[in-house]
Formats: sequence, structure tokens, C-alpha cells
Amino acid sequence: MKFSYFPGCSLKGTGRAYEESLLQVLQVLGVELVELEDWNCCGATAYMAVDEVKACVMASRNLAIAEKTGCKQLLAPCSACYLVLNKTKHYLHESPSVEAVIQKALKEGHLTYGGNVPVRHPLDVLVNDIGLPEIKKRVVRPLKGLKVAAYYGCQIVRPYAAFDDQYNPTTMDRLLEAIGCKLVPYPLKTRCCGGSLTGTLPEPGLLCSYILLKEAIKRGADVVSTVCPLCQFNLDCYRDKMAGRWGHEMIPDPADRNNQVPVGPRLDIPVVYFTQLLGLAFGLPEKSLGLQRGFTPLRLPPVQTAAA
Amino acid sequence: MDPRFADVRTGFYICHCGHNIASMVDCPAVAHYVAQLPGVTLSRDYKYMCSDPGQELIQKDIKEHNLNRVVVASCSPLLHERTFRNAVAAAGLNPFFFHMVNVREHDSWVHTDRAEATAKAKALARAAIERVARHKALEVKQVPIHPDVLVVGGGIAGIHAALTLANAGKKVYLVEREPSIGGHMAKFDKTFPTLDCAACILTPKMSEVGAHENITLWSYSEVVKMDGYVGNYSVTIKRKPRYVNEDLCTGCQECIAHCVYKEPKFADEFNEGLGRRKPVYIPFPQATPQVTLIDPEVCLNFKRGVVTGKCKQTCVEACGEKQAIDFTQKEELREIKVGTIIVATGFQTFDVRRTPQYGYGRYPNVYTALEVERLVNASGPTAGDVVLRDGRRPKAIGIIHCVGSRDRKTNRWCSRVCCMYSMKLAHLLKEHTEAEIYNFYIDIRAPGKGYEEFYDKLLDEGVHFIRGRVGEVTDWAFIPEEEGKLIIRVEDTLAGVVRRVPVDMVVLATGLEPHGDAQDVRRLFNMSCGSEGFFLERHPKLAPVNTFTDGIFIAGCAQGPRDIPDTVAQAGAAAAEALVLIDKGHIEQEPNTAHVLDDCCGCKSCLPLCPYTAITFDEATKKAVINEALCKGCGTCVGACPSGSITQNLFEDEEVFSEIEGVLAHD
Amino acid sequence: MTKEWSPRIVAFFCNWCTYTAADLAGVSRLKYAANVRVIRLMCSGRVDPQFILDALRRGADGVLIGGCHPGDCHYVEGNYKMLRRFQLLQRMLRDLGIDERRVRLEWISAAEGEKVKTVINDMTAQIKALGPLAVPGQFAEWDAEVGALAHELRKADTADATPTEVAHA
Amino acid sequence: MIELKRTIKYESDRVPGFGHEVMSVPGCEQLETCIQCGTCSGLCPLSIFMDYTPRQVMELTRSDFKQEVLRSTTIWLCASCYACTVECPKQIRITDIMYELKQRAIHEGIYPKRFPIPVLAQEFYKMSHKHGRVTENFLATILFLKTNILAAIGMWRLGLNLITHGRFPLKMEGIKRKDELGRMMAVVDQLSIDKLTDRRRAPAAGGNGQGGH
Repeated sequence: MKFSYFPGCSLKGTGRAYEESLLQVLQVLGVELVELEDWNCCGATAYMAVDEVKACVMASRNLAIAEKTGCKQLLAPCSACYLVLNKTKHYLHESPSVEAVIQKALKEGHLTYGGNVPVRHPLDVLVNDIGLPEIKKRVVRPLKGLKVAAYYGCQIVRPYAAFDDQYNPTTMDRLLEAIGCKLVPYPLKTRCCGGSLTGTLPEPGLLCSYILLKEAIKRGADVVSTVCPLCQFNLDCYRDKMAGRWGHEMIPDPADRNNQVPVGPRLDIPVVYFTQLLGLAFGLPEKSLGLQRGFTPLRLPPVQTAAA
Repeated sequence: MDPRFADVRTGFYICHCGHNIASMVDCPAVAHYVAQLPGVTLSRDYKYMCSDPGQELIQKDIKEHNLNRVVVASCSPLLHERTFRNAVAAAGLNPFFFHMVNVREHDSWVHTDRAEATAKAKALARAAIERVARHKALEVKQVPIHPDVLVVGGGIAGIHAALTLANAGKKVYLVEREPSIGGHMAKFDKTFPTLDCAACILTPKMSEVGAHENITLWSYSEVVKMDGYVGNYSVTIKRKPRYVNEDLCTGCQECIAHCVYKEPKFADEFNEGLGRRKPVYIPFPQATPQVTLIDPEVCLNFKRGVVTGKCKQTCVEACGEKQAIDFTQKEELREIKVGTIIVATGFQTFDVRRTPQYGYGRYPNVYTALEVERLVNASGPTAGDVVLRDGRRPKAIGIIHCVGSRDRKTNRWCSRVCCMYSMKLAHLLKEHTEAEIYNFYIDIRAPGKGYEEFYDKLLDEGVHFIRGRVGEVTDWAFIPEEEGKLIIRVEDTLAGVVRRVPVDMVVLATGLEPHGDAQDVRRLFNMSCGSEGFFLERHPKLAPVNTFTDGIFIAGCAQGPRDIPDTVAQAGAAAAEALVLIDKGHIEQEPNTAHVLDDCCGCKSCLPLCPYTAITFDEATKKAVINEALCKGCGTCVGACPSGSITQNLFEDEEVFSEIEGVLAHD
Repeated sequence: MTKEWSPRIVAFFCNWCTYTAADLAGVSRLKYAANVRVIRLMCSGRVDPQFILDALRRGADGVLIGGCHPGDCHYVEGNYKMLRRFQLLQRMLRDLGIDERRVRLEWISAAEGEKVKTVINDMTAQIKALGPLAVPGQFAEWDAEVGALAHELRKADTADATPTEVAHA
Repeated sequence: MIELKRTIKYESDRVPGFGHEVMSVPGCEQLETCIQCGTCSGLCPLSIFMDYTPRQVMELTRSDFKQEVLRSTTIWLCASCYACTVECPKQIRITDIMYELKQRAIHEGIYPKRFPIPVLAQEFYKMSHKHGRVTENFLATILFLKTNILAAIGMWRLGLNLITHGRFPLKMEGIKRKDELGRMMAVVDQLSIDKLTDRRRAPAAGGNGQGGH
């Protein structure tokens, strides 16, 4: 199995742990990735607000380069990139006026795009191409007893729900179950994390992230598993800011409904990429998976010797 | 002069239809153009041709100007051809010397350029002028009508239609798919806006059906085949085995009491799965017929639908001498002859799993409206006690309107009854629980007698109305008061604020949609469906219970969502339409049948084409023969005859060719 | 013609589905090109291939046939029978050098007013792109050619003063 | 004293044609069919902070209240999670309409001064043009310098944390063929025949570039 690989800017910066773990995991599974030659910014969210057509041109440059390489499928692990690349394909298909501009611009770059590059998400590839049985085979250290809240975020299921249900996606749940994790019911799995608002308008942005963390803790999760570098950043890196704002709030004690406990000190739930959990289950060293880059360290439950 | 027009004296009339035609077609110009065409004696334009003065104008002209052909350019022939034919006939002319041109539906209403529309009207008029010259005098054929009626569907529509006809002395077959008649109405607790108990007004009618000497009730049966034509339909009905002999069962229900299952264990369909029943059961206490049935899926005496005899058969023992239980029953096919058919197959409620954001199936305390009807019903699974699935009693209830209605992703239409039944349920739930009730609506649609007053009453009772379509129902609390509740997130669009409303129970006001197999039923009865899948009436205003197939009528929600008063009115109308045909005693058939000319060469290519086997081969004359009684006038044999030896009345080759010539003659 | 050329399309619609659909389009006030002239038949099965050829011969630039969807025919399967004939006719038209897009068969149910609109607009645009078929004009041309040829032959005949067998051309 | 504000709208407050213009952009057409049910606001996680709810923005847009729409905080609070878009019963692509409105506000310069979101959008745009890629920490630094230096100081701990966890690249990322990308973008700029870009470059009808709340 071979894919063109579009890392996107975040995976080279604040989200580099995602890239590190993804590459490791896919290597174990025998998937070959060829990083797209001279890829550029996908034209994501913030860019779209300035000029949607230009954003599509940015994205289509990547699609055109991918088409040239010959490996017919493009892997886009970042949710924003995944959405913009798919959205651009959508526009190319639906709006002749936008397509005309894109094609002219591509021509200027001596590029062409025929519209034939499927943009895939790692979750899709892992579950639908490689398959859970194959993944189970590679597990050397099942994460038995680890309670996970699987958080998908918005942009991989909306508005183009290509490989999973947009209301109740389950690919990550199934994947993590396959490596031994226990999934806690998490109704917020596709709720917005606040996106880039966390940096620009902290009050509303951080509230979105705070709700996600708080609910994950309340549902008894040990760790939040994410698929998106921005979600991971928001949930992981703004923790002390959230604690500062809402830290003294009381919630009912899960052990005793009549009792209230403060939620503040317990915001320190680790937030990791699903690929990091996969890597751990495959027995890869923590360091190679970038686990040290998380602000809150992940503590695994002791290995159950009877598990084998 | 063209010899074809030698004795032809055509009168042409173009109708303005108020502004409907005249605003887009220059009617005087068309009349002027037609006046100079061959065979035209006079040509007029007139404001309303279908009005009495319009028809009288034609009749006067026929007499005064000795017209022998009439062409009217107005609306669709499907609407007014009969009107004008009658008018022409009343003036002493054979009605088939009339032809109609459609310049409204096919012209003025669909075009935007007056010059183009006028040119098109001229071309179409010219075609008719050319064609009508070749028309021949024809006789309308009369066939006797079979007086019996088939009513398909035993909901309130079917029940009312069947009773109306039966009381008029007609024999009626009432076929119902479920084990009992009653339909959706039987499941309702009360009816809006009067709050009559649904059972109290329905069950007397159900027993009347069961006891009526003119009604043959076949429940647990389905129509599988229909042949024939208006007045003479033959219908095949499948009677599913209920393993209880209807003639022998007295409805004592001893078999249920003595079933080897001591406790009811299986989901009870009538109570929407909220209650339990045994393998041998009666759907509900007032079921009609009062006959039990056995569910072979769960009865121990069966395995995969096959009798094993492995059960102790305590039911048979309990039945005793009546010997009504019969495990050997098989599916039976019955064929009946009827003259008319009323299709009242009803609707199904929207499947709430298609709107997962409302949490049905995920949160136990989310209910569909039909479930709540059973929950508040005194004979329902909880005897009217509103206890939630988790055992609690609700203190706050949210009713979400328009679930599966007015939504492009599911069903686009307004289901018409949900606003009213939601308010009814709000009232009933308030009465039963004294909970706070919130209605979340997009628009309150209460257009009916006493409906707006009912809305007033609800407002008066302190039921909350929040204008906003609910975004989602979740169970995650943001503030302590929300703990353990279902939270409805909605914009109160009148106040312009977003609200989170914590409730204990959510009711989804599901919309009405066509049955999953409506398309099969449509094919079975040769009907059409609208784009949304409901059966299509012949005309939305003037023929609302007729279909495009004569003698087949529709009533109730199979035609579109409607409430009980409208359904009953429509069922009565359908019954009346059937009576019109029956009491006339005969059907007048359009004389558009085909016949074989003398120059038939006997090639037999037409024989296999006829779907009605109306064509036979006469070995003596070596020619094909068409049985006119069987011919329905499709013209397929005519189109296929290689030697042009078959001709179809009203659609003779000559007539069609002249029409082609006509439409192309005008530039 | 002083006006700009605009296609002339003759349509044969079955009474039960397509004609009713066209009525529905009217009742719904959908707007479509005014190039189609509808002739009502009881069933698409009644459409004789000669009708189509005759329409083309008399100057139609295209012919549209509308019937019920497969399985929905009011007369059980008249539409299937039309389909068979239509396929044969298409081959013949190809051989005659007539673009097969000029003759079109569409299944339009009584509920599909919208489809009447799209099919008519689409077909009108397509025939506009194909240009006039102008069979009558071609007939005139052929007549002229044959006439000229006959004239030549006759001239040759009189020159030779011998009878010939091709004079009937 | 209570401060009183007149909220009446006059016909002259409308910019006739604005709604129509927005609704003619590919993807925004369905707005015409809005029934004001409020599903968008009901789902939007950020609607609780907005001055106008998304539903109100839809109606104001359709009714040509250009100033009100382009000055609203709503368009900037949209985090593009698409929850409204997938759930709208009339299939209105609300997120895309929000993008369209943001573009118009940026183009006409109508937004509160030092309001960080449009600044972020523009800086993101500039950086991705200049380098072909975006290096987030550089972007954030520029953003805070341009909008709120005090907030930037408040972020020192985050920055330090990022550095210690190896998530703070010290080198600006970029692509090799920047000229190629530049040429492609120039094509888009030149294509004034294209309606979309053409309209956006048209002089601002209303809005003096000095927006603010």
C-alpha cells in the first residue's frame, strides 16, 4: 500500500507528534508514504475567510502535484487540510466558474488536475483499507483498562461525511477497541473545539475546549484521543488558561450523586493523537511517538499479564 | 380548394381563460390566423369558453352556421374535453367531431415570450384544424358495471368508505393487511381539537363493519393482483394464515390465557413495542374481527415458520370443542370481481432514526408521538400512567415538532397534523403528569374548525411554546441543574436567544410519509404517485379522490397527510364517486379501440404485442381479429402493424399525420 | 426566414404519464423553451416510426417521445414496445446520416413536471447546437440535382435521337 | 440614566441588492429558501456569544442589511465546524455564507479595530502567500503584536511550554517554488473577468473602511 502524503503546516509545527506517531504506525503496518514534493499550505480555514477562490487554488496545487506523482491516493491527516482538499474537489465538480479560475491558475504553474485524486484520512485507511484484524495482529501491548474518550472534532465528518457517520462516527472507537482500550460514552465527539478562536477570542474559544475536557473527565476517561492537530493543541496547551477561568466550578461527584466535587484541579487529562495510542499498543517507544510533547503526560495502566 | 376539406365546416374558439391564456398568447391574432385556414367557417376568441355562455356560443354557432367540426383552444383536454364534447353533442353534433387544443398548461403557463407563445398556439391550432377534418362520427360504447366494491385498507378512511357503501346497499369487500381493522386511529388516545376519545368514536364503527351483512371483512390479507378495467375488475387477495379459524373462533381468548408462556414476552406491535404480548394474541381488546392469531415467528409449535408440534399446545386444549386453532392453515388466494376500488392504504410515521440528533434509541426517555399516544392511553401498556422507560415520572417534557417534515434531507412536506396532535399530547401529558411542557415549533399550523381555539386553550393552560427548530438533544450537563436531564438546545427565535432547556422526556412529533411499499401498491392499481410518493389524484381540486384509472378512487393519508375529519370527508367522497358509477349501471367507454382492416396480410406480428390478448388470428380468413370488448385503446398494435392494416379510433394514422403536418406548417 | 432560426421539435406524449406531467409543469408554472409541439397519444406504444420520419420529413429538427417509466405503463408494457422500435429506428437514422440525438425517448412520470422542463430545455439546447436538420430543404436540393441530371440526359437523348432507359430518373 | 438606543430600521439603511449578490455566489444560493427555523443557532456552539444569532444574520443578509451583517461579531465567531450546514432543513450552506460575509467584511475593511480574527485571517493569508506554508508560532507572534501586546505577554508561559516540549519550530517553513505559487495567485488576481473576483474588487458600496462597534 502506497500513498502520497500531505502533512500540512501543523504537522511540521505544533502538531509534530501526530506526524511522528503516524509515520511510525503506518511503517509497522507496511504502508508506504511519499511526502508530496514541495507541497504548500492547503488554504485552510483562516485563509478561506480572505479569499475562497484563492484557497481553492492553493489546495488544487497540492492536488495537481499529487496527481503527477502516480500514487493515486492522497493521505491528509490534518482535519482542516482534509476538509479543504475535499471542499476544493467539490467546487471543481460543482461550480464551473470556480473550476475555470483554478484551471487557469494551475496552467500558469505548468500543472494540470484531472480531478482523480481521492483524499483520504488515516482513520479511513486504517479501518477500511488495512482493517481491524490486521491491526489486532500487530498489537503487542494491549491497552487494557485504558479508558478513552474518542474525540473526532468537526471537519472530518462535516460537511462531507465520506467514510463515517456524521452524527455518530465510530471508526476511531472501533480502532481503539481493537487495541484493547475501553471507550467511554462521549456525546461530544463531533462538537467544535473552538478552532482558532482559542487564540483570537479566548472566552468563547476556550469555553468550547473546556466543555470537551470537562465532559471527558466526567464520563470517566483517562485520556482524550484526537485526530486533529488544532483540537489537540486547544485541549492540551490551553489547559491552565481554562483552569484559571472555570477551575473552581463544582460538578456532581461521579461516585456519589449527592456530593459535589471541584472540577478545576482535574482538568489535567492527557490529550493524545489516536496514532500515539496505536503506536503504544504496537510496542513502539514512547519517545519515537512524540508522547513527550504533550503538556500532560499519559500514564498507562500497568500491563495485565493475564491479558495474553 | 383541398378536397379533404370539401364538406368541412369547422368552428374554432380560443379561450382567454381570463388572463391565464390571454396574458401570454395573443388570442385575437390566433383566431385571425385560424380564420383563413382551410375548412374553417368561423373563428372566435372568447373570455371563458368553459362557462355556460361560452358553451352556448358554440351551440348557437353549430346551429346558425351549420358547423360540423369544432375545435376549442383552451386548457388541458384532461380537464375539459368532456365538457365540450357534451356541449357539442347537446347541439346535435357527434361529440367526436370535436377536438381540443391545450394552450394553457402547455403554452401560456410555461412560456415567457409572448411572440413565441402565440406562434406555438397558432401551430397547435393549425394541427387541430387539420386533424379534426379527418374525424369520424363514433359511438360511445356502454359496458355494464359490476356493483361490488373493493376497499383496500381498514383504517378510518377504509372503514368509513366501506360503511357508506354498505349502507347504500352495495356489497363491499374490505381488505386489511393487519390482523385487525382500525389503523392508526385505533392507537390514538384522544382526537384533537374536541378531545373525543378515539376508541369511543372508532370502535362502534369497527363493530358495525364486523357485523354488517353487506361487508365481507378480510383482515390479515393483502391484494396481490388486479386485472380488468373500470366496472369489471378481477382482484386476487392473499389471506395470510392466522392459525386460528375465523369462523370457529368466538373471541373468548382462552387460548391466550392458557398459552405455555405464562407471561407476555414479545414486543407488542399495537403498543409500539412498549407493551408485551404472547405468541397467541389479539392485537387490542376491541380488535375487529374478534379473532386471535398465532405468531409463527415466536410460537413454540413452529420453527422458522414450519410446524414442529414440539409445543404442548395448551392453547388447543383451552379452545376445546370449538377447535378454532388450526396449525395446518396455509396462505390462501381468493379471486373476486368488483366494479370499483377504493384505495385507502394510509401512511407510515417517519422513522426517527433518520434524525439521530434527537437521540431516539440513544436516550431511553426520547419517545415518538405514537408511543406517547399509547403511554397516555388508559388501555395502553402502563394503563395511562406516564412512567418513563427508566422508571421515572417526568417533571418537564419537550415536544419537538416537524420531525421528518419540512426538511429537504428527509421529507419536504408539512405533515399537517403534527402541530395539532402535539398540542393534544401537550394537553394530555399536562393532565397526566402536571409537568412543565415545552413545544418547540417552526410555525404553528392550526387551520381547521376549532383548531386555533385549541391553541388558545393550550396557551391558557400554561403550556410553553418556543418558536425554534431544535438543534440537538443531548445528555451532557453544563450547569448543575442540568444533571441527569435531557437537554434541548434551541434558539428561541422570537426572543432571539439560544436556550438550553433541561427536560425529563422528549416527544418527537413525527411526520407522515407514504408507506414503504406505496410504489408496489401504486403499480398494483395502475395509479400514479407524486414526487413525494403519495398517490396522485386526477386533479388536485376538481377530482381529488379520482385517480388516472377510472373506477379506482383514493381516500385518506395514502393521498397525502390529513387529519381525521378530512379523511372521513374524503372517504365519503370516494364512496360517493363509486356510487355514481354503480348506480348509473354502465360505463361509457372512450371509443378509442383498434380494429383490423380488410387488407391485413396475416403476418401475426400484432398478436404477441397486445397485453390484453384482445387480438386473435382467424384461421378461416387468415386475418387478425380484435375483440373490441377487450381492447383498451393503447394503439401499440397500430404502431407496429407493418402493413398499416390496423387503425385506432380517434388516433387514426391519417389523424396523427395531419396533426404532424399542422404543427410544422406554421413557422 | 427573417427571424433567427430556432429548432422545431415535435413531441409525442403518452396520455397517462408524460402528457399529465406536462400539464403539471403548466400548473406549477415552470418555464421552458417554446420549441416543442406536443401531440397526445394514448400510449408511447402507439408511436409509429413513420410518425417520427414524417415529422423529420416535414421540417422538424427533432422528435421527442415521452412515455411512462418502465414498469409503470398504463397499458402494461407499451413503453417497452416503443423502446424496442426506438432502438431499431435509431440505427436506421444513423445510417441515414441523421444525428441520433435528434430523436429522443424519455420516461417521464405524471409527477415529474420538473423533468418535462429539463428535458425540453436540454433537448432544445442540444438541437440548437446541432443546427437545423432541414430535410425539406434537402429534398428541394436533391430534386434540383436529379432534375438537372434528367435534363442533361434528355439533352443527350435528343442529341443521339435514340431511346434510353434512364429517362425515368 | 439608562442609555436609550433607537433600533428602528429605515428602508434607507438597506443596501438593495446586497442579499442578492451574496445569494448569487456558488454555494450560497439556497439562502433564498430560509424559513427562519433557528436550527443553525440551536446547533452552533458559539451562538451564545454572538450579537446576532446565525439565523438573524441569514435574515439580515437576505433583507439587504449589509452594514448590520458585516459589522456583526457573528461572522467572526463562526469557527467553521459545519454543524449548521449539515443540519439545515433547507440545505443552506451557512458556513460558506459566513465565509462569504467574512471576505466581504475584510475586503471593505469593515471590522472592529484590533479585532484579532480578521487580522489572523489576513496574516495567515499573507504568510501562506509569502512562504507557501504557515508556521503557527510565528503567525501567533505576529498576531499578538498587531492586536494586543498585553495578551502576547500573557502568552509567554504557553510559548515557553511549547519550546520545552519541542513544539516551537525556530525556523520558518517554506516551499521551494514560491515563484510558481506567486504566479498562480497572480492569475487569480488578473482574472477580473471572473464574476467572483470582479465583484469583490468593485468599490465598496457603503462602508467607509472605518468600521467598529
